[in-house]
Amino acid sequence: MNGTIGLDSLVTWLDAFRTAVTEQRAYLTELDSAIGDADHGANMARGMAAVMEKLETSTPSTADELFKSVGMTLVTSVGGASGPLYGTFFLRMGMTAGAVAEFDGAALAAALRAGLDGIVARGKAEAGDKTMFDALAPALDAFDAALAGGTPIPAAAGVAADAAEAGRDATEPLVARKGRASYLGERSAGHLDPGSASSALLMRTLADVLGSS
Amino acid sequence: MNGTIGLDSLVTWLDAFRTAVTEQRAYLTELDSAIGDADHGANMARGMAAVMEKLETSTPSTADELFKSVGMTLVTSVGGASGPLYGTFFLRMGMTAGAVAEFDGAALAAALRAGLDGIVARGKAEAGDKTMFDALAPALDAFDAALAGGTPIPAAAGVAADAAEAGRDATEPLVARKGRASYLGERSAGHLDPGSASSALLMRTLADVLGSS
Amino acid sequence: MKKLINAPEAVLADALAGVAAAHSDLRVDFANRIIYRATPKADGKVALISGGGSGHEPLHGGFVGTGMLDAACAGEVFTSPTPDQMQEATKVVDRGAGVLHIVKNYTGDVMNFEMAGELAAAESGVEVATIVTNDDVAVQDSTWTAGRRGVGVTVLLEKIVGAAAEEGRDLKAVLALAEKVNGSGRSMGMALTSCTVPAAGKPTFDLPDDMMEIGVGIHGEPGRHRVPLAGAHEIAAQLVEPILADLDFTSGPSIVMLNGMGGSPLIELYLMYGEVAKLLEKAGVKVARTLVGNYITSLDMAGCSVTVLKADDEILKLWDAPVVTGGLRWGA
Amino acid sequence: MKKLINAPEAVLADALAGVAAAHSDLRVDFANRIIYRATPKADGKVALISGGGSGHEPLHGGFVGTGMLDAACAGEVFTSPTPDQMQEATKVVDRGAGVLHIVKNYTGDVMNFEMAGELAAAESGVEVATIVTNDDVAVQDSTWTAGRRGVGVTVLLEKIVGAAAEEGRDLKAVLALAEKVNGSGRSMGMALTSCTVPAAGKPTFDLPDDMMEIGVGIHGEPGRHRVPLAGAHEIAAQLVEPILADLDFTSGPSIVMLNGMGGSPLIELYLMYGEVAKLLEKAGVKVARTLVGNYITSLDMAGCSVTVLKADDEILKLWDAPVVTGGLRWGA
Ligand SMILES: Nc1ncnc2c1ncn2[C@@H]1O[C@H](COP(=O)(O)OP(=O)(O)O)[C@@H](O)[C@H]1O
Ligand SMILES: Nc1ncnc2c1ncn2[C@@H]1O[C@H](COP(=O)(O)OP(=O)(O)O)[C@@H](O)[C@H]1O
Ligand SMILES: [Mg+2]
Ligand SMILES: [Mg+2]
Ligand SMILES: [Mg+2]
Ligand SMILES: [Mg+2]
Repeated sequence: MNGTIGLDSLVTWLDAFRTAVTEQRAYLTELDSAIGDADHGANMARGMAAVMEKLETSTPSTADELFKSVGMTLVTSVGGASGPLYGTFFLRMGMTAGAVAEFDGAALAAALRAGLDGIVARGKAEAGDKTMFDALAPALDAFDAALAGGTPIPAAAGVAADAAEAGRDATEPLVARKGRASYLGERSAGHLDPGSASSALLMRTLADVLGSS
Repeated sequence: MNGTIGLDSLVTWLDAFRTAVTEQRAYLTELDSAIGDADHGANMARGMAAVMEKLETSTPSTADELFKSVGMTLVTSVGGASGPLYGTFFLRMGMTAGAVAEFDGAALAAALRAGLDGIVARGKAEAGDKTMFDALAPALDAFDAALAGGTPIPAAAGVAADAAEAGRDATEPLVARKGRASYLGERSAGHLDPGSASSALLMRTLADVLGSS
Repeated sequence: MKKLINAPEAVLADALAGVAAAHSDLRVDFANRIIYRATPKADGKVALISGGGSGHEPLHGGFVGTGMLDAACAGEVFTSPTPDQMQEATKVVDRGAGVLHIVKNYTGDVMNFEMAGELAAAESGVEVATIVTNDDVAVQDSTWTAGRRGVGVTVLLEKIVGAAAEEGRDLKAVLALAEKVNGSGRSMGMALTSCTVPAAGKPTFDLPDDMMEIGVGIHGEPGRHRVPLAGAHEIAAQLVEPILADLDFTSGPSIVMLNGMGGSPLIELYLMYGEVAKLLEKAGVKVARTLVGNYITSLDMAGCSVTVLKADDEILKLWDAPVVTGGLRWGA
Repeated sequence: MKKLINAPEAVLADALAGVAAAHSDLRVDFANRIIYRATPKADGKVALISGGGSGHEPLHGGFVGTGMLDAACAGEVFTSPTPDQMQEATKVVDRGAGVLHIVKNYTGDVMNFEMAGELAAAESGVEVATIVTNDDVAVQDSTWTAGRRGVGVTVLLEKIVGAAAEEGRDLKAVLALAEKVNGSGRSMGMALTSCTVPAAGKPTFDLPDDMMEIGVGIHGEPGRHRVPLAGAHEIAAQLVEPILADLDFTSGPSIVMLNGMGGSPLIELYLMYGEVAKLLEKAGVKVARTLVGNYITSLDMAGCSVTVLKADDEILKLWDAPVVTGGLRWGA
C-alpha cells in the first residue's frame, strides 16, 4: 500500500470490524456480564450488521458520506451507551474527512482524532474511567507519534492497535467511573471493560486491513 | 398386654404416629412431590403436632372424647385431602367407640372399621384407586381375620401393619383414579401413594405400641 | 431454596401481615386466616367466598373487594384451607341472602368446603350454594376420577359472578350464572420449570433444560406430558388446540386470559399472548376482552396457561362492571 | 435458557405484537417500536414519553394510557432505544404544548434521549423538556461518575406527573413537578438470583445458593455487595435503612412501592411489604399509599426493591387521579 487509503479499504475495514465483533460477540457479552448488563456483544454485532447491510444498498462515493451513513446507522440501530458513542465517533470522522475519496495518513489521523473527541463530547469520559476511551486514546496518540516519526501508515496502524490492546488490558484493575460498570464501585476492578475490548478490535482490524492491502 | 387397651395406650399410639410422620416428613413429601404437590409430609407433621398439643392441655377420659378431639384437630389444622380424610377417620372412630375408657380387640377393630368407612364416605375411594384406602383396607381385613382366628391383639396388630405396608407397596404400579395423582394419568404409575405411606405408619405405630405395652 | 421469607412455617402468617399493611380496604382475621372487605356489602345481597391453598396469588385474597369476593380463606401453601375457616367466613359475610362458595375442583378443597357447608348450615342456618370449577382440559374428565382441576376460569368466574352478586341477584340466580360461566370456560397450562414449596425446600420436580411440562395445574405438580422444549408459537399451539377441541368458541365473543405461573416475566407473557391471539383468530374465535399477567399462579414456576371463556352480552356487561381489588381493578 | 420466546432476536417484535393484540386502547408502531395511546390526548396538553431497554415490563409500555404516558419507546432487552425512536414519538405525541422526556439515569438512555431532543428541536421545533430520574441509593452519588440509577421512582413519577399533564399544566410546571417528585424519592433493590438476557442465553451472573446481591439495579447487573442469604426481616432492613439514611421521610405522608424484580411470586412480595411496613412505622414514616407487585422488573430475576416517595397533598391528589393503563389502573 502506498501513502493513501481509498474508500474501498475503509469499507473493507468496516467489514472486518463487523466480522470481528460478530465472532467475538460472546466474548464481549461475557465481559459485559461481569460488570454490565450482558448486551455489548449483541449491541455491536447488531449495529455492524446494520451498517454493512446499509452499505450494500447505497455505496457512498466520499468519506464523509460513508462515515455519516455508518454513524447514523449505528445511532439508529444500536441504542445503549455504545450506539451513541460509536455513532458519534463515525459521524465526527465523516465531518472531519470531508468530501474526499481517499485519505493520507494525516487526514486519517485527524478524522480518528475528531471521532474520539466526539466520544468525549458525548460521554465525558476521561483517562482511567474504564471506558472505550482508555483503548482509543492511547491508540490515537501512538498513531500520531508513529506517523510523525515517519512510520508508514500500515505499520503506524499496527502500533496503534498494539496500544489499543495495551489500553484495553490496562482497564482491568481500574474502578469504573463512567457507564454501567461504575454502579459496581470497587467490584468493577479486576475485569476488562467491554467497550475497550470492542475498540481494540476496531483498531486491530484497521491495522489488519491497511497492512494487508 | 392383656385383652384390653386403655386410653393411655391410645395416646401413646397417637404420640408414636406423631413421631413417625415427623421423622418421615421429608420422605412423605418426597413421595408427594413425584405425583402430587409436595406437602403431605408437612400436612401430617403439622396435624399430628396440633393433635398432641391439644392433648397436652385437655386430657379426655373416654375414647369418644379422645378421638373426637383428635379428629376435629386434624380437620381444623391440616387442610388438603388428608385433613378431612384422617379427620373423618378419627371422628368416626370416636363415634363408634362410645364413652368407654378401654377397648377390647373387637371394639378396636369396629372403631377402626368405622374410621375407614368414614374415609370412603368422604372420599369415595375404591380399592386400587391408589389412595390411603389401599393401605388401610387390607390392614383392617387382616386385623379382623387375625382376631377372628384367635390371634392376640398385639400380634393381630402386627399382621395388620404388615398388610398395610404390603398395601402401600402395591400402590406403586397403580394408575391413580382419586386425588391429585389422578391428574398425572399413566404417569402416576411407578410411584408409591403418599397417603398409603402415612397410613402404613399409622398401622405400624399401633402394632408397635400394642406390642410393647 | 432462595425465597423472600423468614421461615417456611411463617410464610402464610407473614404474607397476611403484608396484605393487611398494604390494603386499608381489606381486613385480615389472622387467627382464621381470612381476608375480608373492610366495608361489608349491603344487607340482602348474596356474598361470595372462595379459598384454597396459598401460593396462587393474587388468587384468592387479591380478588376480595367491591365487585368480586367478600372474603377469601387462605390455606397453607398448596394445601386447601380447613372447614372452620370457611365456616367462619360464611357466617361473617352473610348479609341474609346466602353465600356462594367458589371451590376449585381438587379433592382437598372439595372435601374441606363440603364439611364447611355442612357445619355452616347446621350451626348458623346460613344458606350456602357451591360452585366447583373444573376447567382444566389437561385432565381427562371422568366420573371415576377426581375430575378436571379448577384453574383459570376461577378468576373470570369470581369477577363475573361477583358483579352479579353486587347487582343484587339472589343466590339461585348467582349459582346459575356461576354454573354457566364454569361450563363455558376451558384452560390449559404448561411449565418451563418446577416451583419450590417453602416447606419442601426444593423443587417439586426436576425438569431437564431441554424439556417442558404440558398440562400442569397450579400446584407445581408434574404435567400430563413431558415434551422437548419448543418455541412460543409451538407452545401456544399445544395450549390452544386442546381447548378448542373441547368446546366450540366460534359462536360468539370470548374472554381470554394469558396467565403467568409466577416466575415468567411479563414480556414473555405478552409474547405468548401474541401467539395465542394469532391461533385464536385463525380458528375463528373472536376475542372481546383480554387479561395478560399473573392471576392464578404456582409460586415461582416459570410457565403460563391459557383460559378461553365463551361470553355473551350479559357476561361482557358483568365483566366490564366496576371492580376494586388488589388483583383486578377498573371502572372505579 | 428456558423462556417463552421464539428466538432471542425476535423477542421484542413478538412481545409488541402481543401488546397490540391485547390492548385495543393502544396503538403499536412496529417499525419504530413505539407504543402509543390509540386516542391521543387533547390539543394544548403537555405530552409525556418515556422509553428504555425492554425487560422491565410493565415499565414503560404498560404505563401508556390516560393519566400516565402518551407513548413509550422500547429498546432491545436492557438496551436503551435509539434517538430516532424518541424523535418520532416526540413528533407524534406533541399536541402543541411540548413534550416531557422521562429518562432513567443510565449513560445509554441519557445519551440517546439527548440526541433525540437535539434532533426533535432542530427538525420539528417541538419543545422538549427532560427529567432524568436517579433515585437508587445503592449507587454513591457523585458528579465524577455516571451518578445514581433511575429505578422505582420512575414508575411513581410517570403516574403523578402524567396526572398533572392530563390536568392541563404547562411544560414548565410539569417539569418542575417531575423534578420535585424525583428529588423526593429513593429506592434500593436486591436479588436472590440473576436474570437471563435472551441474547446472552445464560444468567448474567452466578450467585451461590447461600448468597444474595444487595444494591442491584434492573439490568441483571451484579449489585453493590454480595452478602449471605438472610431472612425477609433482615433483607427489609438492608433495603429500608439506606433509603431512610439518605432522606428524611418523617415530615409528611409517603407513597411506598414494594416492587418485584420479575421472578419472585406475589406471596413473597406481600411478605416483604409486611416487613418493610414494620420498619417504616418504627422509623416514624407514615405510609399514605402503597403499591405491591411487579412494576419495574429485571426479566426473570428473583428479588425485590423498595421505593419511598415523600408526598404532600398535591402529590397524593395526583396519585389518586384516574389512570387507565395496562400496569396501573384506577378511578376510571
Ligand atoms: N461515558 C462514557 N464514555 C465512554 N464510553 C462509555 C461511557 N459509558 C459507557 N461507555 C462504554 O460503553 C460500554 C458499554 O456498552 P454497551 O454494553 O453496549 O451499552 P450499555 O452500557 O448501555 O449496556 C462500556 O464498556 C464502556 O466502554
Ligand atoms: N378421594 C380420596 N380418598 C382417599 N384418599 C385420598 C383421596 N384423595 C386423596 N387421598 C389421599 O390423600 C393423599 C394426599 O394427601 P395430601 O398431600 O396431604 O393432600 P393434597 O392432595 O390435598 O395435597 C393421597 O396420597 C391419597 O392417599
Ligand atoms: Mg451493556
Ligand atoms: Mg399433597
Ligand atoms: Mg396439597
Ligand atoms: Mg445495555
